Amino acid sequence: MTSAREAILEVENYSVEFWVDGVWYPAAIDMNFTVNAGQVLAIVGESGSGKSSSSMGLMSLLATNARTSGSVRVKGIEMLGTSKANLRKYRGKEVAYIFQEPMTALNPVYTIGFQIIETIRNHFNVGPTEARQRAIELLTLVELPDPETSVDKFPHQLSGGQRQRAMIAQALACDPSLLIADEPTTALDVTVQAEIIELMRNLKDKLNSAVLLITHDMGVVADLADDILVMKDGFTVETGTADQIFNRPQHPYTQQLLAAVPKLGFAQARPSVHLDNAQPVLELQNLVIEYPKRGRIPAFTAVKDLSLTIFPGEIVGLVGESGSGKTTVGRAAIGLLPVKSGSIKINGQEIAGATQKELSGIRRATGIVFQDPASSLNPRLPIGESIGEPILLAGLAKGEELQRKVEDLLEQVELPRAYRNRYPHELSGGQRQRVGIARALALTPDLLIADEPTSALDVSVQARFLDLLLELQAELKFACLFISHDLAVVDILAHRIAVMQNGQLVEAGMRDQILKNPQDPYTQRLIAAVPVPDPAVQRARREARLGRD
Amino acid sequence: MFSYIARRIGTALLILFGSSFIVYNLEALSGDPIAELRTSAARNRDFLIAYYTRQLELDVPPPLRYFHWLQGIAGIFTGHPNFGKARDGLSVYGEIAAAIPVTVRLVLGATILAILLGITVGVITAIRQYSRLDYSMTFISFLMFSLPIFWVAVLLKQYMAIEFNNFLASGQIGIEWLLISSAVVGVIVAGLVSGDRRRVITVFSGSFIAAALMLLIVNWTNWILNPGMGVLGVGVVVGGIGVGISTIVVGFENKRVLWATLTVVAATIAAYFPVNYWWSSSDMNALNLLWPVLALVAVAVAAAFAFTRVDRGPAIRVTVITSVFAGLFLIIDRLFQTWSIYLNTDGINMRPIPTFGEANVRLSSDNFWILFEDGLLHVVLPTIALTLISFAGYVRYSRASLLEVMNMDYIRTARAKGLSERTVIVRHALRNAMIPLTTLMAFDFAGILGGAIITESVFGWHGMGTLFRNAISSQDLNLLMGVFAITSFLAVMANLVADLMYSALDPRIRVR
Amino acid sequence: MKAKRTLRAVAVIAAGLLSTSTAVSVATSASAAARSTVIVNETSAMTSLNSGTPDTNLVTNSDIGYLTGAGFWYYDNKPNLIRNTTFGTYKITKNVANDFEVSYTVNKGLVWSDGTPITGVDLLLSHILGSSDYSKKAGLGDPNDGAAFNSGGYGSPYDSHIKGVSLSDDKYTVTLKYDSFQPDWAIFGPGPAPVHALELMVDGKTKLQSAAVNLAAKAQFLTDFNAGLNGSVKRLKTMGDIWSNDYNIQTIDSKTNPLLLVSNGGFIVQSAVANQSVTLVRNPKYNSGPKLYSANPINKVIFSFVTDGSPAAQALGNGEIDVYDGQPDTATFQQLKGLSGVTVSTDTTMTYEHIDLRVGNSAQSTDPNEPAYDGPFKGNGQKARDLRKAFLLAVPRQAIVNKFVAQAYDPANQADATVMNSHFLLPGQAGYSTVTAANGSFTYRNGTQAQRTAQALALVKKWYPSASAGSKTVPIKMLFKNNSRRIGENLLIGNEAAKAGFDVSNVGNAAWSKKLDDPSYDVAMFAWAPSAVSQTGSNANYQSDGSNNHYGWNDADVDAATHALEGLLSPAQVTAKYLAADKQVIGNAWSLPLYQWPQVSAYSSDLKGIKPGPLVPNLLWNYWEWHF
Amino acid sequence: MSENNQNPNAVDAADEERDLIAKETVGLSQGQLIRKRFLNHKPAVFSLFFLIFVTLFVYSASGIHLNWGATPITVQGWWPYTITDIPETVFCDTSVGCPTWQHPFGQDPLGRDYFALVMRGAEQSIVVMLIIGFFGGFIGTVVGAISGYFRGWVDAVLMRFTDFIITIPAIIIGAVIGFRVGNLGVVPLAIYLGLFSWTGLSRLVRGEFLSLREREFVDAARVAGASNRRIIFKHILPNAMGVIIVSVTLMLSGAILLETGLSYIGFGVQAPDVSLGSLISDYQDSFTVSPWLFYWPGVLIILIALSVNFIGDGLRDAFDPRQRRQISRKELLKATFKKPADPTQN
Repeated sequence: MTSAREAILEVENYSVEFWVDGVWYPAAIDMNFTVNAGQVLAIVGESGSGKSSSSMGLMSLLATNARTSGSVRVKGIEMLGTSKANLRKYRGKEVAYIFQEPMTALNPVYTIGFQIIETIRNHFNVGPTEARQRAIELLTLVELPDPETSVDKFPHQLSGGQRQRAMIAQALACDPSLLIADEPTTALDVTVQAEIIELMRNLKDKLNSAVLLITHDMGVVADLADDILVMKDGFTVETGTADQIFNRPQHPYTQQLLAAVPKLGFAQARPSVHLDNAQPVLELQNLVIEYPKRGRIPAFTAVKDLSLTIFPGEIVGLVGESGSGKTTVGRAAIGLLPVKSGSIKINGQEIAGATQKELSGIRRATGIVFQDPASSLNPRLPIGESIGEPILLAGLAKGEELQRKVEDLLEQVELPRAYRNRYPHELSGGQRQRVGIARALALTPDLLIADEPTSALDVSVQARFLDLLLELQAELKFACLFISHDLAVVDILAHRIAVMQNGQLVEAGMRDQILKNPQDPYTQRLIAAVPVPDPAVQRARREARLGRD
Repeated sequence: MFSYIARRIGTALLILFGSSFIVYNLEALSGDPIAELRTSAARNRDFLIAYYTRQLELDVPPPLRYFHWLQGIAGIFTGHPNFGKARDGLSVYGEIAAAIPVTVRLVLGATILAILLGITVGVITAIRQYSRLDYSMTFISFLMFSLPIFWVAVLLKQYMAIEFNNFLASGQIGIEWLLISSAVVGVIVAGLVSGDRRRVITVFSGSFIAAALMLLIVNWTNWILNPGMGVLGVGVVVGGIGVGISTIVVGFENKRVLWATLTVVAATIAAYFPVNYWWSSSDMNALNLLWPVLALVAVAVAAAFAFTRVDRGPAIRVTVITSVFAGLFLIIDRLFQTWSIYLNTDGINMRPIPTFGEANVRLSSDNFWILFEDGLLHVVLPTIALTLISFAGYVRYSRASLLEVMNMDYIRTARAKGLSERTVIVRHALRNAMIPLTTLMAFDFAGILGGAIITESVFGWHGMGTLFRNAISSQDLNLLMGVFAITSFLAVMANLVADLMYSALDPRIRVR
Repeated sequence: MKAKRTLRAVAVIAAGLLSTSTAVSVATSASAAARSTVIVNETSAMTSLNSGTPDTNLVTNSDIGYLTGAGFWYYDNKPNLIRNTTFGTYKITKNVANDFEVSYTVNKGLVWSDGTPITGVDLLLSHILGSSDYSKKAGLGDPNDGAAFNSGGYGSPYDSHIKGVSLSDDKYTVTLKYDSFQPDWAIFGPGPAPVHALELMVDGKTKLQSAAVNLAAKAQFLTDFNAGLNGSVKRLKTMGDIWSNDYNIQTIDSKTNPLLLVSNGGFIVQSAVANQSVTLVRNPKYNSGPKLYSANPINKVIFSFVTDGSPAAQALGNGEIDVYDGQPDTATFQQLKGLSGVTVSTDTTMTYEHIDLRVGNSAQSTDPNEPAYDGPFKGNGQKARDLRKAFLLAVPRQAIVNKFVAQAYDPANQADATVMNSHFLLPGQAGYSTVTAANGSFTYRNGTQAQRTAQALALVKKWYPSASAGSKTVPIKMLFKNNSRRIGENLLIGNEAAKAGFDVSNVGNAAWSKKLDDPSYDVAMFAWAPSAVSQTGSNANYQSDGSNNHYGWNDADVDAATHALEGLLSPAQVTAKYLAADKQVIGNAWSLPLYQWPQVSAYSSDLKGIKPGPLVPNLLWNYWEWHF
Repeated sequence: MSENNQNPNAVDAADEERDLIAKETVGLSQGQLIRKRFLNHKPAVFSLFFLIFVTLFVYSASGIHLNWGATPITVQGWWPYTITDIPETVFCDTSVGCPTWQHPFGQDPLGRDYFALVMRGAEQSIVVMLIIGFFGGFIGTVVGAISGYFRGWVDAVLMRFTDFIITIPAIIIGAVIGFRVGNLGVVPLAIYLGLFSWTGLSRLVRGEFLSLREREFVDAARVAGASNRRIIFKHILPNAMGVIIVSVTLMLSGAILLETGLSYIGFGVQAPDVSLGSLISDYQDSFTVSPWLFYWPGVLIILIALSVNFIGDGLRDAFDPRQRRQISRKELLKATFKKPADPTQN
């Protein structure tokens, strides 16, 4: 057993570089930090900051085109430049990793039990029965339901949260001194995320392990971290205790980062814009949507009996976790999915059962921004063409005039006019998402459907994007169905909020009413699970939760 | 599952119905079955023309004739299929039944060899991606991809049969060949290691000298004319293989498995004389080859049980594979011993490597080993030719597949768990990389019966390919359709088997 | 026994310890005995022991039949019809109008391989196999609709002219009665068949039987045969089924019914592996033909089946086969020549290449909508005759023959090869020089080719004054199979004829045989392949209603001369008729022969006595003379 | 499934590296990118130039002959002999028709110039290869695109049709064409073979379409009012082009072996026209006597197929850069270091 304050991981002058086409590009530069037993160090940064590469490089897990330098000591033993055999002795046993996406990080052709047993038997001389017993214990420890049977399940037979629990069980298999958790909760729903964070904290306390937490989510950091290291472009921007960083950030970047994080319940008031006698822009009545049986996949009802109305100039936030059917609603609202029963009206016109021709007419009044900016723009088309396509197909403009309109739209979303000829891969994620908005707004729609438009963006980019959206909305007065899993984001934008679970609308109402006084237990759980980027608040909430239990 | 298979077979039958109809009519349109007769000077030509018109139903339009044929085939459901008669008067059923084993003999070995070698080389090149070895194997596999087999076959026959047989007159390797072969060995071994230039040169010269010495010893002992391994040779080779396999599968550290493997080697050495004595008896037959191998396998299982308490699975795997190799080398050693006798028999006259056919028709011996050796030697050239060609595909596919898998997250997980690189590759990467390859294998095996048309023609074998070709050139519809029915059925079935194998190997996919 | 076992053990241990030991000769004794086995290459596999059905009438089957059966005659390498007097004699016994009789007598004392004597009864099966009348009368079915005996012999002149068969009292002589004189009477003769074995198989026997049983079976056959003359015979029907089907086997081993293998030739079939080989061994009871060579004899003949020419040549070089014959191209020939220990001999076959010009639509054509031939060679007008003559003059026959006969074996060979100049006789046959001296072929061999081509151009210019070398004035569509030889010939003809103002198409056709009657072709080039020496053999080609006359040829003189050939003539008379017909054929410029097909035989130099012959069974004809 | 909550924001190490690589490609269009990556593949570039050279060489040598109806178009090549010329056979020491300055590839037994024959054969093989590639590629793409895009019963029917075509052996096609239209030349044969060799490609394209049609930009196009045709041709097809080009290239090298193989056993190109396969078949026996008659056609087949294969490999690398390049020692030594601006300094 390691003593409470022993330094488990000591990193000095540590750098990671990647070889690309004859040039070494640094991913992490000159890092210095120490993690002690029972302590959580969080490395925070946005995409491209090098936080992930640096954590992989600690145990030489990077591809061969990467090189590391400096010193990494685990329990005083140097890890960089040590023999492969020695490295293997430490991997898994002293230093265990938890990866972001357990679906791909677990081998799909072996049961989780096999993979845990393999880890155990790789480091300890124990028989298979014993190891299996230990695996079941571990699965019990990580609170996987029914560990006796789960041990023989394949990864694809478990849910996302269960998979991550199995992943953690595997990481804990050899009682490691150091746990490196690389975005352990990012792929999970908020409620599940809360459970996993809870689990990690408990385990850390129980096992007295050192934890290196890599994340972009300030809420998670606030919940778990003792110390924080902020990274940007490979450089360490600032280090300090959680309290220091959250409450007294020194570096402007840290301040900016914290400012960009949306905080639930701190948004400006959004008075209702809804006029009683106005015709709703979007009206869903008893909507049922079913994915039909395709080949061997049975039919699946994604949306059940849902009614929702959006009035002109109003932003309605549709919130739910994965599988709740919120995206399905959004796609059905512009006629991308067939309606099983019920009705969808846009400006009073029925979409359900509309012909292709009618649909294209109705669609001129709508626009949609998709979730993944990487996938929503055709990589083979210059973005100007993507933006101009709706205008061209609507026959509103072509040639010179079209180009001018496209440039105007680009300007509107604060992108240089010359970007018209660029390809999607040349733009950053935030820029691509702006292009997505420009395209959605090309026909000046009455209704904008935004399907998780910020979930792929870094917080600072997200903040600017949300500002832009608010400005545009204020200017153009379109109604908006804003679909998101992130209550804090919805909080900033929405006049009204609707909450979905398992295809059903569990609660809808004015923003403050939902956030401050939720009625439905699911909504309550959802709100309680949202991590708040403030260690003190988080601690209070945690204690409140514990008290409640 | 059952209903799934039934449904698939139903669809397959419909497809076969359609394609057989098309093929029948295409072929019926493609020529004049009695062309020869039209310019024949036979006195009773008119009678013969009338005879064939009646016999081949030439007066019935082909689409209608097809249904006559189909009627016969449909007998398969009642257990009395009628494939009709070929134009040479023999039953199509009989001809196909005779041709299938021939083709299987021709292609099976080559296919298995191509799969084993191809996947091995593919895996090695993937692991050593962008090494000299990888580059040269890539080039070689592309070259093989581009080789016309009919062209290669002629070269093979000239240089590996005729010239080799000429060489056997002396059996002494000339100095130029000695140097060239040693250099080739050196280059290959040097290609396998990685490292700086000095290391490569050292390895090259070492292996060059070793190979040259080996060849000198071969010359000195006249090994080529009187080969043999002896009890010592068998022991050393099998021992090496056993240790190698146990290192790959469980790692050298696992002493228990190593001891079990060495027990198998010891058993092989102990069995050497009794088995050879038994095999020398005059009533030797093919089945007797099997018993010693089975006995060794039994020893292997027992040894694995005796030496290991836990993890018997891998241990048994190691020892059993070793024991199979041991049996194989006992047989190879015995074949080596037979070599000089074989060379000196009347039918061989020191020209052992044949250029055509399935067996030496002149061989009058009824000695099992002579006949066995003869059969094997006849397979040599076609097997080399076929292996050369299909080997390349497996190299490319397995390399690409493994590289793809090696980029997967779970490989990183496996490394992060502290698993050795061997375990990461063998257990985690290979297993996943093999899944897409099963489709390729299933189709290759299905292609066995229909595929080797050119090879059979070049090497004068009388298998399905020759039947097919003869049927086309002599307008023998019944024969053609018989062959077609078999091969296309297999092709469609391969599709099904590939899907079933896929779902067996990948737990994510379940057929319903 | 025990000593042998000990020796075996010692050998095994020695071999095991000394890896380079040679002491393992215990298992088999290597025999270095003198060679006595011959391996002959066949290009197709054996499909039946009976080559008499249309389906099984393959060269391989009949070659095996030749070695296992002897009859009244055989062809030598001249080819002359040789009487096999060891087997028996035959002669014309009566030749008056509407009554022509030939008698065949089997020598006494001859036996089948199972020891059963050969008598005239054994000749009677031939009648069943050749006479539709008998087949119908005996209830075996009309051969035109399918008979019990699926014989390929029906429909021949024998079938249409035979009146009856009689067996002498001593049962050794069979007399055939025809309704008229048969010019090819000699080769219509009956061959012996082991009828007792067939009868035994009708009874379901699967083993060789005792002499008495065999004789009884033979008597039974005579009874059946006679009964068949008057009415339906069930046993014969069964026999027909056996004869048609049971001999169709590819594999012969200890399970094969030995009754199927009963024969009277120098060799008997011992074993066969499907699609690979047939092994024949000496027939110890053989006395039906010329005596087998006694010193260094051949004890075993193995037919090995290699379907492609190329592997066969390589196999010969590798010592895998001993005898090879075929029609190789230069390459194969050169390769064979390059082999050591192999004798290569070149020869000609009876098949000959020729070129035919169309005059009108085919007499054989059945299509009423067929357009009339309207090419440059149409009809018998002077213009057509001149153009035909011009075309034939422009055919560089000597160049073609040099290329495809002389240089086919040795491209460096500059000697002129023999151009064939008669449509009725092959070079070397009796009367050939007489016929060629006067049949008008001189025009086509007089002077140099350049001179003949100049004549041709002059003839063309007569009708097309604008014609000149390369003017392509007269387009000619030529029919030929697109194999390399014909393509080469076509190129040579096309290049030369172009100098006379012709434009010859150069596209061959794989389906050429179906297009012989197609009037869109002006010229056809292919080969006739006679299977026997016969004085009427060419009649069908040139008679105005001849079945092989595809070009609308019609000449009364030709018809008269060829009809005369159907009677009994002296050799001199035959030659005269040939000359009369040939003169007209060439005079009308219908056709010109080119050359006899070359063939090459290659065999192990150790093998002596091989004399390749032009007719099937080619070089096997004198197998009894073969030896090492 | 309907929703995906995965947060691509959370980059892992591989993504970070990808971002680094992306820095290199700013300012390049997709086409330029692919070209750049292809040009980095030295063997492929060399093969491409070689193939172009061989094609030009072959065609310019023997000229172009098109049998279009009554007026065949003929352009003379620079080589003095054609395959119908029969010049005098040249004799040499040990053999006849051996290579000379006049006849660099020797002469065949008939005396024809072998260089002309081989050039003609290569010309045929290239034509067949390209036609099979074109038809196979076209049909495979259309069938795959339609069944992948529309799915449902259209897909089921087309895929069963594909299964059906797979069972029909190419040799039958060769035999039928050889017999029926053998004298029409090589083009009909190639077209028919092309009509039957698209099955593999159609499955690939179908798979590609099935996955691409789920991409959000397709939905975006649909919302923008694009028709099915526009979506298929403007949006999905360009993105599937990589797969199509790569597998058509591989189809080409298969096609040349198919054609020569068929011709070798007599079911392909019919005489008097020649193919590299039929030349080998005709002169394989000359191997020991006149090896030049045997070697040249084989070498040409190998060179053409080999360069096509390398080009395919290069294209694959260009279109699918997933398989990371590994660095050689030399490259490591040459590599420079690029230091980014330190944000802590501003």
